[in-house]
Amino acid sequence: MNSLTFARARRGLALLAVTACLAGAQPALAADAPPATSEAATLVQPGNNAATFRDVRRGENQSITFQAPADRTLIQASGERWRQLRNGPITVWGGWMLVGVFIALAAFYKLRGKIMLEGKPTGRLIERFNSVERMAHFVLAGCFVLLALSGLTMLFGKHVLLPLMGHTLFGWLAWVAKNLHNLTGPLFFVSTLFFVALFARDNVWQRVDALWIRKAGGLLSGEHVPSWRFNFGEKTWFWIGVTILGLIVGISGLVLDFPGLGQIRQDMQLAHLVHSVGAILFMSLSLGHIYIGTIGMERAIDGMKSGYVDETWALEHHAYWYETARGRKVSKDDDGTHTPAAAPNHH
Amino acid sequence: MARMKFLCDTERCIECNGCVTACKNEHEVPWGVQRRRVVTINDGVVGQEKSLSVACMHCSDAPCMAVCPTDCFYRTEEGVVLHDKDVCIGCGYCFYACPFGAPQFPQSGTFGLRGKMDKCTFCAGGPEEDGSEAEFEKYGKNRLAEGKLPLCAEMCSTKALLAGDAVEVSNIFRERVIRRGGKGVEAIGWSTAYGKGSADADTRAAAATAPVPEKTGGAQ
Amino acid sequence: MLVKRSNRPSGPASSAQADTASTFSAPRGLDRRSFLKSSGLAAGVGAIGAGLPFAMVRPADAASDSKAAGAVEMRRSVCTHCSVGCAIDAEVKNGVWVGQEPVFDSPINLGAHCAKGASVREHGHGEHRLRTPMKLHNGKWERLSWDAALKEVSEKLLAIREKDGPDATYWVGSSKHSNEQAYLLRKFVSFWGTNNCDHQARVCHSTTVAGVANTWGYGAMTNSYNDMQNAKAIFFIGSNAAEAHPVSMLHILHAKEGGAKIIVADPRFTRTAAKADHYVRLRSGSDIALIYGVMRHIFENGWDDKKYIEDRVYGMDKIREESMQWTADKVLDVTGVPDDQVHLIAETMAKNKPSTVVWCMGQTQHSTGNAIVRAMCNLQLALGNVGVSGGGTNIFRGHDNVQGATDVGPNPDSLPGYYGIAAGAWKHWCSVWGVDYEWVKGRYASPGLMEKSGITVSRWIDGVLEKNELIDQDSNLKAVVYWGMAPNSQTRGKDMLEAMKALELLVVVDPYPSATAAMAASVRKEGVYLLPAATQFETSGSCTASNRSLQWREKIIEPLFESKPDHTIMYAFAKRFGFEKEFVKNIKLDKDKQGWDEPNLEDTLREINRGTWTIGYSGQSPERLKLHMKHMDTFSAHTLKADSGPCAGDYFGLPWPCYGTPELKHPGTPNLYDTSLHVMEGGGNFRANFGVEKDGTSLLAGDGSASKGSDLPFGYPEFDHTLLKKLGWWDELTDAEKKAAEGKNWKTDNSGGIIRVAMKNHGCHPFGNAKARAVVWNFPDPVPKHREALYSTRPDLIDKYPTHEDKKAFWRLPTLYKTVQQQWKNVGKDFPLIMTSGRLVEYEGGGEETRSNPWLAELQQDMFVELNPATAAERGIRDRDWVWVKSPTGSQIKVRALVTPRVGTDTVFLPFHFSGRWMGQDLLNFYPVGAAPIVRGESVNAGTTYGYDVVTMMQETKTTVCQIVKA
Amino acid sequence: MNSLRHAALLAASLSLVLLGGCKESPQVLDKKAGEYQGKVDTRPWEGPAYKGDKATWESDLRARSGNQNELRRMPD
Repeated sequence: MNSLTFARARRGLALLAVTACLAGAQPALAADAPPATSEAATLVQPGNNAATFRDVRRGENQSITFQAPADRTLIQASGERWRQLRNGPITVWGGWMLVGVFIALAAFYKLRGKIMLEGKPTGRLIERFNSVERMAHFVLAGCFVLLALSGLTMLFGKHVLLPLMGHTLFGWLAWVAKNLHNLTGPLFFVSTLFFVALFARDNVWQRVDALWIRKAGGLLSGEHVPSWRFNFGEKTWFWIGVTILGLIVGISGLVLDFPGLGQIRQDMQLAHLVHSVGAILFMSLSLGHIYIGTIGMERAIDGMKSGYVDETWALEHHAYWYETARGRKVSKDDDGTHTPAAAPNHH
Repeated sequence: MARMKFLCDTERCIECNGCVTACKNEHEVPWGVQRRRVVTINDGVVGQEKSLSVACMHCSDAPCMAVCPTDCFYRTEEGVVLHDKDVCIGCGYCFYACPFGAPQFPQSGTFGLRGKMDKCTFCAGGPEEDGSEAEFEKYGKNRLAEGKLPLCAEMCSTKALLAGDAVEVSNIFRERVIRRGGKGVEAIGWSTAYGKGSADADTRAAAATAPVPEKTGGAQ
Repeated sequence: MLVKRSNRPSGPASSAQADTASTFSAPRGLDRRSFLKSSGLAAGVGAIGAGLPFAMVRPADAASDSKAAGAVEMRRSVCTHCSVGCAIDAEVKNGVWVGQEPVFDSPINLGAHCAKGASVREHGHGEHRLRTPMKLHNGKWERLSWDAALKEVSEKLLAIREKDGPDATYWVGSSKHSNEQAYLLRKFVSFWGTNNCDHQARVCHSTTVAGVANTWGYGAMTNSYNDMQNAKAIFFIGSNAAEAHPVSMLHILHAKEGGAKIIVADPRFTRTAAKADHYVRLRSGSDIALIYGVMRHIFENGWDDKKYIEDRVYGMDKIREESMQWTADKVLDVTGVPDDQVHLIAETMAKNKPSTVVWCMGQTQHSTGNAIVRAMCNLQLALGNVGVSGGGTNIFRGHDNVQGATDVGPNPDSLPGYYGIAAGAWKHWCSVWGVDYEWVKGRYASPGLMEKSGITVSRWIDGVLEKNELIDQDSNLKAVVYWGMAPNSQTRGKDMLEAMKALELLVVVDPYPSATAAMAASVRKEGVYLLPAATQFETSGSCTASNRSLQWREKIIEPLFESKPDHTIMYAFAKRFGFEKEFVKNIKLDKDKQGWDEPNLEDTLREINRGTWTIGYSGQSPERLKLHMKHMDTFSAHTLKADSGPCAGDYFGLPWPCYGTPELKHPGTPNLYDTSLHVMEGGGNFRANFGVEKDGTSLLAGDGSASKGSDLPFGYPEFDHTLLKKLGWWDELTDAEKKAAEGKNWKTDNSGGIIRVAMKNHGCHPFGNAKARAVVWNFPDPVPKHREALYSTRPDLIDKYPTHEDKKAFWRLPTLYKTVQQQWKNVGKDFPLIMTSGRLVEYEGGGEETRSNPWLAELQQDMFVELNPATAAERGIRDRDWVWVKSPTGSQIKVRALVTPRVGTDTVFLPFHFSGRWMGQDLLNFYPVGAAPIVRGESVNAGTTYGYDVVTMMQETKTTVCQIVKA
Repeated sequence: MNSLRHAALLAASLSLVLLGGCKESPQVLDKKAGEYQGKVDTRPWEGPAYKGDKATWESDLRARSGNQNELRRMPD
C-alpha cells in the first residue's frame, strides 16, 4: 500500500469515527487498543481515549481533580434516575395517593358520618392535655401544615397551581413556600423530638390495645372500645406517623436543608427520594388524624383546644383513662373484659 | 443557525483554566460560583491523563428543566437552555439532576440557604431586555445578541473548547481530528447532553454530509 | 490537583465546596456594576480611607448615564503575565475598563488566553493594590504624600551615597517594565553611579543568555512559538509549557496534530507531559548526562549532520569525545533513564527533522545552568538544527518583558544592548544619551567600579550580610530599592529576612509591593517605604515577547489610585538627585493629569533605536510598531510575515535583530542564523564574536555557508570601518555616514551606515559570519560537564562528579562551591527528598499580583507540595494533610500535601508563587491595610539552599533537598 | 358477584394508575418562540445590535465560529 492510499484510508476511517462520535455513538476505532495502565506504557501514549472515557460516559467514578463535584464524578448518571423517580412514580402515584386518601375519607364521612357522643355531655370536665402538651402539639401541627402545604406546592404546584396563576405569581409563591419550608423544617424536627419525648410514655403498648385491634377501633361498628389515655389508633399515628415518618422526613429534610455539610449530589438525591416518599405517607396518615380530630368525631377537638374533655366523651372513648382520672383503679393488665363503670349520665 | 453546542477537545485541553476566568471576567461571576470549570481525570497517570472543560451543555432533553418545580427554564430557538431568576426559588433540584454539575448556588439568606441558581448561559443572557443592565446583573453579558460566541471558547488557549452552531463546531472538530489521524474522536458529554445516537437530526446530517476539507500534506 | 484548587476555605478568602452545592461564602462581590456605580468607595476591606483621591471615582459617572454618553473605545495591549505576548483588546467606557475581547487577528495568540490572560481586566479593579505611598513607622504602616515620600526617600539615599558611596545602594529592576522603562532604569542607575542593579532575568534565564550567546551570538530564543508549527519533533526538557506558557501550546499541539513527535523529559509528569508522545522521568539536575546520552546515540548512529558541523560549528569533536564517556549504565546511574528511552529520544530527534528543543527554568536554575544550556545547544548543533525553520533552541522566557528588560534594561554587567561596561561601551552610550562621558565617570565612586560588574539580584543579601573585607567593593549594601520584583523569587529566604533587617533603607516601588513589605515589616520598625507604581495597562510602551517580537501597548486606563508609571517616578527621583536634565536629554517631557512630568515613551524608544545596534533594537521605531499592532490581521500566524498591507514584508513585531535604522526597513528576524534567507529578509548566520581563529583553527564559517545572496559567500569577520575600506565599499556611505563611521564598527556607528552598506548593498551580515562554538573556552567548563548539585542525595555521585572550586570575588562576592558540597555531602541521610519547584498556570512570578486577582485566586487557594503516594504513605501523610517541608537551612514551611503520582518517589515539587506566610505564621498583620493578596502561602524559597551558577550567579532552585513530616 | 366485579374494576383502575406513574408527563409548558412567561426574551438578532437582521447575525456568528479554527490561519 503506498502512503497516499494509506493516508486516504486513514482519513476515511477517521471521518467515519468522527461522524459516529458526533452523533453520539460508541467510538468506532476498535482497532486501536486502549493504552495499558501499567508502567510498561510510561513511554508510549496512543491517541485513542475510548477506554478512558467509556467509564466517564457511564457515569462511573473517576479520579477527577479540582472543582469536580465533591463526588468526583464527571458525568453523573444517578441524576437521571432521580429525575425519573421524582417526576414519575413520586409525583404521579404520590399525587393520586393523596387524592385517594382524601376521597376515601370523604366517602367514609358520607357513609359513617360524624361519630357522635352517645351519652349526653355532663358538663363536668377532665383535663386531658396540659398547656405544655397542647403547645407541643400545636407547634408541631403548625409546622406540619406549613411544611405540607409548601412541600405540596413544590412537588405539585407546577402541575396544579402554575397553569392557574402564571409564572410570576407562582414563582413568588413557590419562593415563599421554599423558604418557609426550609426555615420551618428545623423547627419541625426539634418539635418532633420534644413531642415524642413528651408523649412516648402514654403511647407504649397496653394489653387492651389488642381488643382495639380486634374490633378495628369500633370505627365501623360504632362500638366503644375501652382504652387508656391513647387508643391503639392514636398510638399507631404516634409511632408510625409522628415518630418514624416524622424523624425520617425530618432528618432527610435536614440533609437537603443544610447542603454545605459535605453531602454530595447522590446523597441529596437519595435524601430527596426518602423525604418525598416519607412526606406523602405522612401526609396521608395525617389526613386521617386530622379527620378524626375534627369533623370525624364529636368533641374530639376539645382536648386539644381547651385541654379539657367532657366526662362523657372520656368515658366513651378512653374508658380506662377516665376511670383512673376519676381516681378508680384499673388493672394495667386489663384486656378489655373489665367493664368500666357506667358514665354518670349513661342511659 | 440550527443548534448551539459546546465541544471540548480533550486532545487539546491543557487545564489552563482560561475558560474559567474568561467566564468570570465577562460576567463578573462572584467568588464561589463556577459557571465553568476544568477537570482532569486520571491525574498523573501516564498516557491517560485527560483534561476537559465542563459547563452547562444546554442539553436537548434538559434534566434541569424537567425537574424544576417552578418551570423557570426555557430553551431558545438556538437550543440554549436559559432560566428566569425571577421565578427560580433556589431549591437545588436542577443541581441534583444535572449530569454535568452545572447549576451553581451562591449563598444568600439565613442558614446558608441557596440563592437563585446561576449557570452558564451560553453567553446569551436571560429573559430581560438584551444588553440591559438588568440582564447583565442577573445573567451576565449577552454576547450572542452582539453577534459573538461564548467568551470561554473564544479565548480558549489551545482552541480546545469550541462553541457555536453544532454544524460549525462539528466541522472544525472533524477537520482537526482528520488532520491528526483520527485521534481523540470523542465529543465528551455529547451523548449525555444531546441524546444517544441521535442528538440532533441536523447535527448528524451535517456530520454526514459536510464535505471533508481536502488539504495538502494533511495527516502524513 | 485536589489541593491545588482547594474547595475548602482557607484564610479569609474562604471559597466553598464547589459542588456540594451551596454554601458559597462570597467574600466580596466584585461585579462590574457595583464597580461602576460605587467605584472605589466600596472597596471594602481594602479601603484605607474614604478621602483618598481614588482614580476610580471617575468611573462613577460612567454608570449614571451608561447608555447615552461614553462610547466604547477599544485599546490594544499585551498580556503582562508571560512571554508569549498575547494581544488584548480592552473595551473602555468613560475611562473604565469594562470589557475584554479576544484579538483573533493576533498572529501570536489568535485570540487565545490562559487563565491569567483571560482575567487581566481585573487590573482595572485593583482592589488589593497599594493605593498611596506608605512608610513603616514604629512598626506600623503610615500613609504619606508623594511629595513627602520622594523627599524622605531621596534624602536618605543621598545621605547613604554621601557616606558610603553610590555602590552602597542596590537597585532591583523589573522584568515587567516596558523596554523604555527598563532602559531608563539602567540609565538612571548609571547616572546614580553604580552597576549594582539587576532584574528577574538573573534568576530565570541568565544562564541561557550567557550560555547561548557565547555559543553562537545572541542569548535568545532562536525561533518563535509560531515557527514550532514547522517542527517534526519537539523535545521539552525543563519546560512545562502547558502551565507556564499555555498559549504556546496552541502552536505546539498544532504541530503535534500535523505529525510532530513530542517528548517531555522532566522529574515531574506535567500537564505538558500529558500531551506528549513520550514522557521520560529524569532525576532533577541530571540534564547534562541525559543530553550526552542522547548525543552518544546520535554520534554512534551517524545521525549527526557532518557537513553542517564542518562548516558552521567549532569544537564538536570535543563534545563527541565527552558524549562517548556517557555509556548507557553511566547515564542510567546519573539520570535514572534507561538506555532504550535515551535511544528513543535520539532517534526521534534525528529522524524527524527539523527538530527543536524547548527549555525553561528547569534547565537554567542550576549551579551548572550555563553548562546545561550549552549542552542543549550542542545537541541542536550536532543535528544541524540551528538556523533552520522548525528547529532551533526555543527558549521560553518567563515574564512578559524579561527578554526586553534583559536586552536593554538593568544588568549589572552591561549597558543596554549587551554592550558591556568597558570604557568603549560607556562612550558609545554617553554619545547616544547626549551626556559627557567624564560626567558619568564622575558619578561613579571610581573608574574601576564603573567597569566592574555589580552584585547580582540573587546575591544582594550577601552584599548586605557578607563581611566587608570579603566583598569586592568599598561598602556593604545599605539601601535596596525593589522596583518591580518579588522577594520570594530569590532563594535563601531565611537569609533574606536577615538582610532586610540589617539594611538602613528599603524602598519598594510596585503596584503590589506587599510581599516585600510584609517580610520587611515582620523584622523592622522603621526605614521601609512603599511607592505605588502603575501597571503596564496604565501606561504605554513596548515589550518584547520571547520570540523577540516587539509589541506596543496602548494605555488602557489612567493609573489607579495615586499610582504613577515607573518612568514618571524615575524622573521625579532624577529631579531630586539633580540629574534630570541629563536623564531626558533627547526625550520630551509630557505632563500627566496631575501635572507630573512624564518622559515621553516614543522618544525613549527612539533613543533605544539610536543606540542598540548590536542586537538590532534599532529598526523598531514606535511608528512601525504601532502600524503592526493596527494591522495584525495581515500577518501570517504560520510564518509571522505580512504578505500584503502596509507592513508587507515585515515579520510581526519586527523580531530583533531588526537591523539598521527604521528607514532601512529591515523586516525583523523570524529565525536566527537562517542562511536560507537574504539578510534583508531576516536571514543570517552565526556571529563572529569570538575572534577569527582559535588554536590554529579558523572560527569563520566554511565556504558556501553564508546567508542567501551574500556578496561574501564564505565566513567573514564583523564589519568595521577598516573592513569596509578593505572591501572597497567605504564609498557607498554618504558623507555624513562616513563621518560618523570613521574609526567605528557596526555596533558603534551611530549613523547605521556600515550596517546599511553591508546588508542592503551586499547581503552581508554586519556581525560577520562565523562558526558556533560547541566549546566555550572562556567558561569554567568549556565542554559542558555534569556536576552534582551542591545539595545532593547521592554522595557517590559527588565523588564522581564534584562541583567547582570556590570562587573569591565573583560578581563582587565570594562564592562557595566545593566547601558547601563537601559540608553537606551526606545531607541525604536527614533530607532524603529532592526538592524542586515550578510554575502554576494561575499565578505568575512571585504571585503577589495574580494572587490578588479574585478570578485567579479562587482557583488556587493553598500552597502545596506534590509528593508521590509511596513517599506520602511512608510518612503517614494523606492527601490534603498539612505537612512541614524541612530544609537543611533550618527553615521549615507549612504547606498542604498533594499526593500524586506526578512526581517520582525521590522527588517533591512545590510551586514558587506563594508568599505571605512565614514558617507557619500568617503575615497578614504586617501588610499595609487592604494591600494583602487574597491568597497567602509559604514561599518555597524560604526553604531553598545556597548554590549559584558558576558563570552568571543564577540561583539553584531546581535541585535541592528536603524532608517532609506530617504537621 | 358484585364484589368480584368491584374488585376487578378496582384492580383495573389501580393498574392504570400505577402504569400512569411510569410515564413522565410533559414538564414544560408550551411557549411561543421569542416569548417567555409574559416577558419577551428577544431572539439574539432582535436586539439593538442587529435589529432583526437575522441573516447578518448568522453570517457574523459563522465568521466568529471560524476564529475557533486555527487551521484557517495556520495551513500546513
